[in-house]
Amino acid sequence: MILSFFVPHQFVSVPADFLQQCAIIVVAFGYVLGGANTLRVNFDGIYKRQPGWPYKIVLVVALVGTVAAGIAEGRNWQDERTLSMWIYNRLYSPMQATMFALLAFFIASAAFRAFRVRTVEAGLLAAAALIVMLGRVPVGNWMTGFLPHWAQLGAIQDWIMNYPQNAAKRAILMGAALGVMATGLRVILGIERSYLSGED
Amino acid sequence: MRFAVPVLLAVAFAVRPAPASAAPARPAAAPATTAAAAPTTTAPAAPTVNAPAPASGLTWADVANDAGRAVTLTWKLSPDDNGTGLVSGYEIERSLSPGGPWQLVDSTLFSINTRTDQSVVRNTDYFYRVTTVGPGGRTPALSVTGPVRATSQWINQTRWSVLVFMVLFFGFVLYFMASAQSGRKPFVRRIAGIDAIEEAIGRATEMGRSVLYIPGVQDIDDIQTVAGLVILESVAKIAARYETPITVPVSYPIPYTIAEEMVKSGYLNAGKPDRYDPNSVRFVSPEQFAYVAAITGIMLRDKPAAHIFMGSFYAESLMLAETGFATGAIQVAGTANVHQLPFFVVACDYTLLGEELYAASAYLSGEPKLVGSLKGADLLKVAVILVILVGCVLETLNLHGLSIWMNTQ
Amino acid sequence: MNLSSLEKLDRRWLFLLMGLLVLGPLIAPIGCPLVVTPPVQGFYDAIAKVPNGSTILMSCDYDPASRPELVPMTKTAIHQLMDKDCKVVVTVLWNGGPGIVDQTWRESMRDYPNKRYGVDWVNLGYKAGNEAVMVLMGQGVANAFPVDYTNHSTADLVALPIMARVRDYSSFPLLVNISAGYPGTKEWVQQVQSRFHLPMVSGCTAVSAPEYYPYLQSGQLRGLLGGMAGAAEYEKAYGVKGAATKGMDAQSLAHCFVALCILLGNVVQARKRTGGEA
Amino acid sequence: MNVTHDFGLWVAALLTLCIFSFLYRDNPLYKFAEHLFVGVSAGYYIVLNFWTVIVTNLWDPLVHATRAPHPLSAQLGDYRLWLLIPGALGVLLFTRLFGKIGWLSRWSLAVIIGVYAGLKTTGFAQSDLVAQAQASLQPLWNGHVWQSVSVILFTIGLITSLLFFFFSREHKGALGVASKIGVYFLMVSFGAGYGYTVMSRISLLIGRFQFLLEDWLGMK
Repeated sequence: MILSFFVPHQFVSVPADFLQQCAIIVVAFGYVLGGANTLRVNFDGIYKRQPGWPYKIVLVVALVGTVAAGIAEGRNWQDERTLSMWIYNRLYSPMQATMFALLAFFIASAAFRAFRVRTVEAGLLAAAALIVMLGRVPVGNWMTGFLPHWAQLGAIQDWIMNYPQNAAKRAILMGAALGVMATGLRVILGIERSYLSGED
Repeated sequence: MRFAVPVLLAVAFAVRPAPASAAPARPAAAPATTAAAAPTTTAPAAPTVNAPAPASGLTWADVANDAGRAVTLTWKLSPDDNGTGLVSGYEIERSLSPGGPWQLVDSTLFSINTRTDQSVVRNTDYFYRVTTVGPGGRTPALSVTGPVRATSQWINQTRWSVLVFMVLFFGFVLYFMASAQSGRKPFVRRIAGIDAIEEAIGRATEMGRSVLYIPGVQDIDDIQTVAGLVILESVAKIAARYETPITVPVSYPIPYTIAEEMVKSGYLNAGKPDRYDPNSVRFVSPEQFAYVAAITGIMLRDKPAAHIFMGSFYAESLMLAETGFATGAIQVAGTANVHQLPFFVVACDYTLLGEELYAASAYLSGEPKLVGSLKGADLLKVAVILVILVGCVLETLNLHGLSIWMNTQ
Repeated sequence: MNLSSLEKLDRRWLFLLMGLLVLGPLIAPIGCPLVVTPPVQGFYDAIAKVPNGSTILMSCDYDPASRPELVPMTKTAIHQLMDKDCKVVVTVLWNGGPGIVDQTWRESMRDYPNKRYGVDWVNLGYKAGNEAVMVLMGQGVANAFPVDYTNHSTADLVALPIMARVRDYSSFPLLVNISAGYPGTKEWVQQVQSRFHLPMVSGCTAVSAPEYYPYLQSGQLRGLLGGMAGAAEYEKAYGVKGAATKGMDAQSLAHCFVALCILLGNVVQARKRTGGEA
Repeated sequence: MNVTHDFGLWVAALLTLCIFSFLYRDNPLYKFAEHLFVGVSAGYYIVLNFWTVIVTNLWDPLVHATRAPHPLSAQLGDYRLWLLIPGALGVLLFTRLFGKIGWLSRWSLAVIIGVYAGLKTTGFAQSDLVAQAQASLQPLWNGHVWQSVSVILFTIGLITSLLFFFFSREHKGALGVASKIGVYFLMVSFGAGYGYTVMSRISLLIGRFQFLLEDWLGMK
C-alpha cells in the first residue's frame, strides 16, 4: 500500500486497489459477527430477566425487523415507498437529528461550568470562545458597531480563526500525522507487541 | 504476520525514467481561408450562416504520474471562434487508424481548447481529430494527430518530498528502535493524561464500580481506532490486575472483534484469564448517535466510576463528556480530531491531545522499542520545524523552490 | 441574589432556559438588530435592477438537509421576483432536491393566486450530470430538460407557454443560484458565468460562504447570502420577518445565553474565591 | 394550527419528544427510543452493507466472472474470480463463532489492518504533514505591517505548539518556555473552536423545533 502511493504503474496500482477492495469486503462480512453479538448479549439479558429486559426486546425486534424488511425488499429497498425507507425517514433520521440537536443544550451547561478563569490558559480559552461565538452573529457586530471596522467583533473573530487558531490546529494535525506514521509503522513491522501484529 | 516494509521501500527506488511526454503534433495544414470553402457540403441547413473555419494544431500529452489511463489534448481555436456565434463547440473524435472509422469521445463548448480523454487503453496507438461545430455546419480539422499513446509511469514525480520525509522518518525510528534494543533506554517526559488512566481505574476499584472504555466512533480504517484498541489492551490489563470489571461498547464490527481479543489478551497478560467476562465487549451500532444513546444509557444505569475515551470522536464528544460529568465519574479522553478537542478539554479531567494519543501505547507499555519510535518522531519534528523556518526565510527572500518541491498531488 | 444556590444550580434549569430561548422567537419573532451587509444588499439590488417582467433562471441546488438555511432565502427570492412580475425557470441539480424545491415554490406561490404554473414559473426538476447539464443548457434549455417536473414536454408551448421565452442562457438577464455545495455556485461561476457573462447572484450555506467570497470580490457574483444570517438580512432588505429572521433571533439569543453562562460561571467562581478567603 | 394527519409524521414527532425527555432525566420513554434507535440503526447498517458491498462488490462481479471468457485476467476495478479471496477471508471471520478454530479469523483481521495502516501512513504523510508544512511556508514580510505581524505570530504559534508535542526531553529551560507559549496557542485555538461550533449546534436545534412546529403542529 505504501509503495502504491509513490508508484502509479499498473503492476503496483492494480494489486493495491485489489487489496483495498478485499478490506472493504471483509469488513462487510464483519457485520454478521456484530449482529450475532448483539443478539447474544440481548437474548442473554432477556433470558436472565436483567433490569430493563423489556427494552432489550424492543432492540431485538427493531434489529430483526429492519434487517428482514431490507433483505426481503430486494435490490430496490431504497426506493421511495418501501418499508425500509419508511423506517429510515420516520424512525432513524428524526431520532438521529434529535440526538444531534441535544448538543445545543450541553454546549450551554458545559459553558457555565468549565470556562472558569483560574489560570492564564483558562482565561485565553474563555476569551477566545466568547469573541468567536459573539462575532459570528449579527448581535456581536451591533454591540461593537461604534468601533472602527478592524476592532469589531466580526473582524477580530476572523483574525483569531485565521491566525492563532489555525496555527495551533496545524500543529496538532502535523503532530497527529507523525503519530499515525509511527503507529502505522509499528503495526506493519509487527512490534506493537500485541495481537494486532498477528503474534500471540 | 510481518509485513516487509524495507523490501517495499527498496523497490520504490527502482525508478525508471518516465517517457518523454509530449510529442510534437503535425503542423496544421491549412490556413482558414481554404477551410471555409470546404465544408459547405456538410450542412446547408442555415443558408445565411457559413460553416465555421476548422480548429487546428491539435497536440497531445500523456497525463503524467498515472498508470497510463489518460491523454490530454489541446488545440488552437477556430478563427471564427470569437464570440460571434459562428462556433458553438468542438467534438473530439478518436480512431485506431489515421483514416477512421471515427468514434466521438468528448465534446466541448466554444472557447475551450483542451480536453482529457480518460477512456484510453494503456499502450495503444490512437489517432485524434477535432471537429468544429457551429450553426452553419461541422468542419473537421484538416489534419489528424497521432499516433497517440498513454503509458504508465514508475514513480509519481510530484511526491518526492513525501518520500523523502517518510524515508527520514522510517530511518529515525528504526535507528532509535535498534539503539533502544541494545540497552539504551530512551527518556520520555511524563504525560499527565496517560498517568491519569491508571489513577482513574484505581479509583473505580476503591469505589467498587466498573470502568467504561470507549474506543471512538470510527471504523478500523481510522488509525485513531487502532491506537484506541492498542491502549485498550493495557487498560484491560490494569483493570484485570485490580479485578475491576470493564465494559467496552464498540461501534463497528471489526473494531469490536479486535477489542474482544484485546481485552482477552489483557486479562491473560495480567494472569487472570478466568476473570474475563465474554459480555464485557459489545457491538452496538455504527450509527454515531445510536451508539451515543447506548453509552449514555450505560453511564446512567450502570454508573461506572471511570470513563476512558480513546480514539476518533466527532460531534458526540461533548454529549458523552457532559453526561459522564453529571454522573461524577473521572473522565480521561484522547483524540486527534482537532475539532473535538475543545469539548474534551472543557468537560474531561484529563485530555490526550493529538499525538499524545498515539504515544500512549508506547508510554503505557514502557517497552524500549516502542519508546524508540517516539524519539524518532521527535527528531522528525525538529526536521519539520527547521524546514518551516528555512522555508519562511526563503519565501521572504522571494525564492520559491522549496515550496514548489513540497507541493504534492 | 443568593450566589451559593447558583453554585449548585441544577443544569436542567440551563437546559430549560436554552429551550425556551430558541423556541420563543420561532413562535413570536422579536426582531433582533440586523445590519444588511454589502453582499446581501448586492443580492437584493441585483434582482431589483432587473427590468420588470423579465425571465429569470433560478437553480435550486440543495436537498432537505440544508432546509433551515436555504429554504427561507429561496422563499424571499421568489417573493421579490414575483413582485416584479418576473417569469422564473427553476432547475435542480441535486438528486434529493426536486421534492423540497417544488414544495417551497408551491407554498410561496399561494401568496400570488393570479400567477399560474407554466405561465409565470416552471419547475424543470432534477437532471443528473452536474456541470455537463450546465454546459448542455448553453445549447438550449429545452435540450437539457426535455420534460418538466410534472412530466410536461418543454416543447409543448400550450401547457408551458413560459418556455416560448426561453432559448439558452442569452434569454436570462440574471441567474439566481441557491446552493448547498457541489454542484453549486462554484460550478455555475466557472461553467456559465465566466463563459456567458450572465450576471449571477448566489445564496449558500454558512459553511461554504467563505469559499465564494473571492467571486464576490472579482465581481463574478453580484451578491451573496451566507447561511441563515444572510437569509435574515435579505428578509430585512426585502422588508419581511420570515423564517430566517425568526431563526436568527433564536440564534442570537442562544449565543448571548451561552456567553452569559460563561460569565455567570466566572462570577460564581470569583464570589466563591473571595468568600473562601474571608 | 393545522396538525398533521400523517401517521409517519406523528411517529417521528413523538420519538423526537421521547429523546428530548432525556434532558429532564433518564426515563422509560427515552429508554424505549434509545433501544429502538440502536436496533433500527444497527439493522440499517447490516442491510446497507449487504446490498452495497456483499452484493455489488462481491456477488455480482463473481457471477459476471464465471461467464467471462478469461475468469482470472484481472484489471483495475474488475478482478473476476480473484474476488474469491476476500470472500474466503470474510467467511474465515465466522470461525470466531466456533471456539477452537477461531484463530483463523486473525488472518482476515491482519489483512484489514495491514491495508489501512499502509494506506493511512502515506495519506497522512502527504496531506497532514508535507502539505500542511508546505502551506506554512509564507513570506514573513510582505510590506504590510499588520499582515506581517500576523504571519510571524502564526509561525511562532505553529512552532511552539509543535514543540509542546516533544516527548523525549523534559519541558524545562528554553523548551519549557516554548511549550508554555505553545499551550497558550492551543488554548486560544480550543476556545475559538468551541465558540465557532455553537452556531451549527443551535441551527440543528432550530431545525428540530421547526420540524415539530411546522410539519407536525402545522404552525406557519
